[in-house]
Amino acid sequence: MTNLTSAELMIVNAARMLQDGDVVFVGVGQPNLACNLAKRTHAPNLVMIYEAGVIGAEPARLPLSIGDPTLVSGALSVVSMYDIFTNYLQRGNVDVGFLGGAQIDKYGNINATFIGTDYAHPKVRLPGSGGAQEIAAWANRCYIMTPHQKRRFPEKVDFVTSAGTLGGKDGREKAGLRGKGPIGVITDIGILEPDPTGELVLTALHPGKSTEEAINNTGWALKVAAQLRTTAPITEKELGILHNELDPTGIYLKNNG
Amino acid sequence: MTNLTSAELMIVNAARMLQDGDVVFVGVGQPNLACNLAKRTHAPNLVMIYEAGVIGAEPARLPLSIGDPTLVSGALSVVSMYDIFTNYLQRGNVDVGFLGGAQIDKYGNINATFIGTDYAHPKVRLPGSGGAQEIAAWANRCYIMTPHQKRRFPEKVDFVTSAGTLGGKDGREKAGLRGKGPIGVITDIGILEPDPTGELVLTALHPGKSTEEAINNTGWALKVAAQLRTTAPITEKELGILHNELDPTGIYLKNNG
Amino acid sequence: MNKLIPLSEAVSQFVHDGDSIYAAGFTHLIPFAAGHEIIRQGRRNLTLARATPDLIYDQMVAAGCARKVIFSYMGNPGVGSLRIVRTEMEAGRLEWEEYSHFGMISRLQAGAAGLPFMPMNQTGATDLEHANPLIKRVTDPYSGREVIVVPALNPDVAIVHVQRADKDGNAHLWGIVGEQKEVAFASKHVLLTAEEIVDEKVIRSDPNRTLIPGFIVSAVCHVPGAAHPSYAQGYYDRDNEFYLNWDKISENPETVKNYLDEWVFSVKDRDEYWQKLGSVTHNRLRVKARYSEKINYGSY
Amino acid sequence: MNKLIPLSEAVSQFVHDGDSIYAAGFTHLIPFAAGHEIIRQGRRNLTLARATPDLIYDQMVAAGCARKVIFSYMGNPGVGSLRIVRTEMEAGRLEWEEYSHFGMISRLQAGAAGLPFMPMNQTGATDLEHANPLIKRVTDPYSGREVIVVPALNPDVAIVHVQRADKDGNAHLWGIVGEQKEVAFASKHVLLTAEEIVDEKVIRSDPNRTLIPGFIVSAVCHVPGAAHPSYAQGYYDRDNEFYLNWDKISENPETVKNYLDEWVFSVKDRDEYWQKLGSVTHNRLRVKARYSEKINYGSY
Repeated sequence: MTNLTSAELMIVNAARMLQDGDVVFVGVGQPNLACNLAKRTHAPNLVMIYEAGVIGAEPARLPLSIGDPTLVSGALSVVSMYDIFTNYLQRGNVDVGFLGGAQIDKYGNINATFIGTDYAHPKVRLPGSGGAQEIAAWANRCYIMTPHQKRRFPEKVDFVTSAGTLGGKDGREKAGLRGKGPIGVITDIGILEPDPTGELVLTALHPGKSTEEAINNTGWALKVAAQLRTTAPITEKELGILHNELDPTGIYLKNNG
Repeated sequence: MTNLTSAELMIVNAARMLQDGDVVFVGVGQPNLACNLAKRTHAPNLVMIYEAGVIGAEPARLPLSIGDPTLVSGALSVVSMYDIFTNYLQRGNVDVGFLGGAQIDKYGNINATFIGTDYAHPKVRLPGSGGAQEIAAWANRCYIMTPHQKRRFPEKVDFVTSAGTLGGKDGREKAGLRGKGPIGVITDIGILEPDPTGELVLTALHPGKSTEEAINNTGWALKVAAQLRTTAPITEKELGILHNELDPTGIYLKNNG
Repeated sequence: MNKLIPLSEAVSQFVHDGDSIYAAGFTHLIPFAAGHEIIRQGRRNLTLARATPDLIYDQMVAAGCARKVIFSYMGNPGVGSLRIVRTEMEAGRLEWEEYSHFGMISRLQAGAAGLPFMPMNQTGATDLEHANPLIKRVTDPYSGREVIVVPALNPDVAIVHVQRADKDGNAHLWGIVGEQKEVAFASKHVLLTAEEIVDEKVIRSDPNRTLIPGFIVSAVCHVPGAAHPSYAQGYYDRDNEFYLNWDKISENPETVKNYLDEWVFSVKDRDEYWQKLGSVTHNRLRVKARYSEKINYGSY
Repeated sequence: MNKLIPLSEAVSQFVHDGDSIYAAGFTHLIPFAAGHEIIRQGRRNLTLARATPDLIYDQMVAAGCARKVIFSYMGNPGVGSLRIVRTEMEAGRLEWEEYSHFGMISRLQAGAAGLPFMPMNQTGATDLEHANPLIKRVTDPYSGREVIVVPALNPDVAIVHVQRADKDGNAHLWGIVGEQKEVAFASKHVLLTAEEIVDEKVIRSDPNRTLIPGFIVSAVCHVPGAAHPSYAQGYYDRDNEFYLNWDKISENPETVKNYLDEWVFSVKDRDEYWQKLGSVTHNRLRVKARYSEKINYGSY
């Protein structure tokens, strides 16, 4: 199983972290593919919800945006944005959230707001939070899918759009957050997970990847877990579903970022 | 036009206070009849809304309760109770509210909670606020329909379920209330309205009724307005609509209290 | 996940002595069948919350199920006094906690939203605030003025009757939807009864109509007629006659006992109750159809 | 009351220089026709609020209508950067005020409800709170913990596109109903555009579907196709191709100017715009029907 793309590695490994019955706050693109892959393999009862207000979507085509009409037709429920963020997310009815951003730091803080030193005068202005600030705080657990690149993994983000581990479980509880926060960062090299202090450490490598690769592509002194795992090889079945059923034209599969 | 019932006098005079286009928070019984009468005479564009969440009802029969299914079928809109109290009432989209209770005092405060001296040990326990506390505060103007009886008009109510004039316009503004409060009390003797200090004074008598009757049936020293009006006689047309169309079996018309 | 079980099993599994209950429905869809089943199973020391206790709580209080009521309008809607709850309150045998309708529904909205409280504007009527220490104030940091706040209400069990649901508990409701959605999201468990159990396809044909998603539901029970003497919009009428009758029945402890014996304890379930109502009542409550215009979601 | 007038008249009457505007719709039903009419009429110094500025505000900012944007996600949804708004922000030529989606929608909810603020639970991410002084804290009097609060947003004008409305402005919406209801109730004026103007009977056949009552609406305009390149569930598809194209068009001020000249200034109204799109695009966006199951309200 050589020549896997970054997208394939991340999507399949993210899919495997989802459990049957999970209620997942889905983003478009790779998270959407991961959810649909899980639903067609080990998690048939996974419920996909979208910040646009769609619950239990069964999209007939690959949606370009989280507000695509294919998500609505045949969904279980459609509700207002206020309801999604209150009754669903804040109330604790969302098991899993996916997060992403331009920068992710040592403690899982994510920056999707701006690059630079002064908020009022951004060097590069990014889109901003959208739903991310609340998803990171209130979904029971969060995953991040990102290519493993040094510029994406600084020691400290320029702006905290969504909160990371806050020093681990106690820190988040003290801050009054209901969810566990970013408990897995899935990259194209391996998987980072928070240690008890909340610092992201390398806990798994994909087959054929090395600890050095991971360390060299991380902006802080990345620690390696005592019991470093190797992720299970990606199967032909998983790849088949991805390429033949979910993204036949390869819109998100060929995209490495 | 002799032998008018208390109900007829109050309903017709209340109907006349409604303006075309008014959005009215309707109760069942006499207020419902007053609204329907106004709609069929001078206020065809009156919009009836109910605390159960119904907007623009066109009931095909006389509803027994404010949640009657006849209010729903063919209504313009049906919304949740939270929306009715927030988006409609608190936001200022309700022009008129009707209020009622066991006691109404000199300053238009209403008691619908209990008779006695100790809330925890009521002599007579009444139903309580329902929507009244907020209707009295936030509808642009409120009317009260009540038989003119001394026990219903004490100098001071045992419990303020809904606020009255609070010393007039300034008092309500100072308390942060958006509506004008109870601006008219329609009884079977005449009409009481607040003077600039917020005290309810006699401003009109129905034909054939006397100032003495009003004073003798009021629990405080009722003042009479300098320019005491006489209400216009009730017409055959008004009575015809009430008896032939709106309440043919006389459920609310024969009720004197 | 299939959550379809008999109502007796759902009550036995999810309603416990000492629980706080919210039987939802403002006039409409009041879940009488579940209330009667709770009486039959002899639950005790319940806290019964409802904006309007209505006949359902009058009966449950009469049957000795309740320790406390939480309410905002304690009357027999359209008729007058709610005699049993009132008598027990006046006699000091029943605890209570009181709000305005808006206060009550704000508590549920906070509970559903996962918020600790909800703000409400001032009303100038402060007596209830003094009588109920759970009603508090907070200063609006923008204007410096005070707003009223009420705490979240999160009942142990929501009981919600709906027109149609699939076996997983995804539910369509229409007509007066008072506080059903808020109660369902606010509560720890949701016990659903439904006039009809439909295929998931029916639910998915109109997702905007789904107010309650199956994954927050603990049990789904197929109970036609469950709302009588309340009503189910499009299915049967409100039994106003019974609401008037109850005013007489509830005047006297003896007639109340007889009513409970005959209509609750001596019937096995709602099917038997419905048959016992008889064809005259069935005909009186029958409703002619009046359909909504369809809408097009489009096939994408 | 009949409020049906042409869109040009509605914009001329209700949208003024310096106004704050909220063009509603989360991906769905974005009122592009009204946005283009505002550009054609040359409004200036507007404050443009939207959770996602989307292409509609990118175009209005490009045309010089705006002084300020208020937003929570400034991207081209599903594509990437929203180039014009971003460039103007980076260049310091456009003021902005920023929230999370939940903060933005909470501001609208407070505005709609007539409340001064809405509470939100803490998120542990405090940088935005420090960057935006309108985000404040209040102490929950029940737990003693702090909650985050945002102030009510009450725009001068809400622009809302709906699938069907009657001439009085009573409106049915379905599919994604993001923040349309909240925006309508929060704003001082509501300018409604509709795919179809229907008889009041159609609205009254399904009152639970009516999210906006006519009496809060200032003007109703019959504008089929008003949402393109966004979409109207059941009427036409989202023009994803155009969303991708805009990414190219908006790279260069010259091509943006040409786009506005050709598609906004040189067309009289939305009818002409729709004809100009041509049959290939019409066919691409056409949608096959998929109807909801009807429901029975009953004739009472």
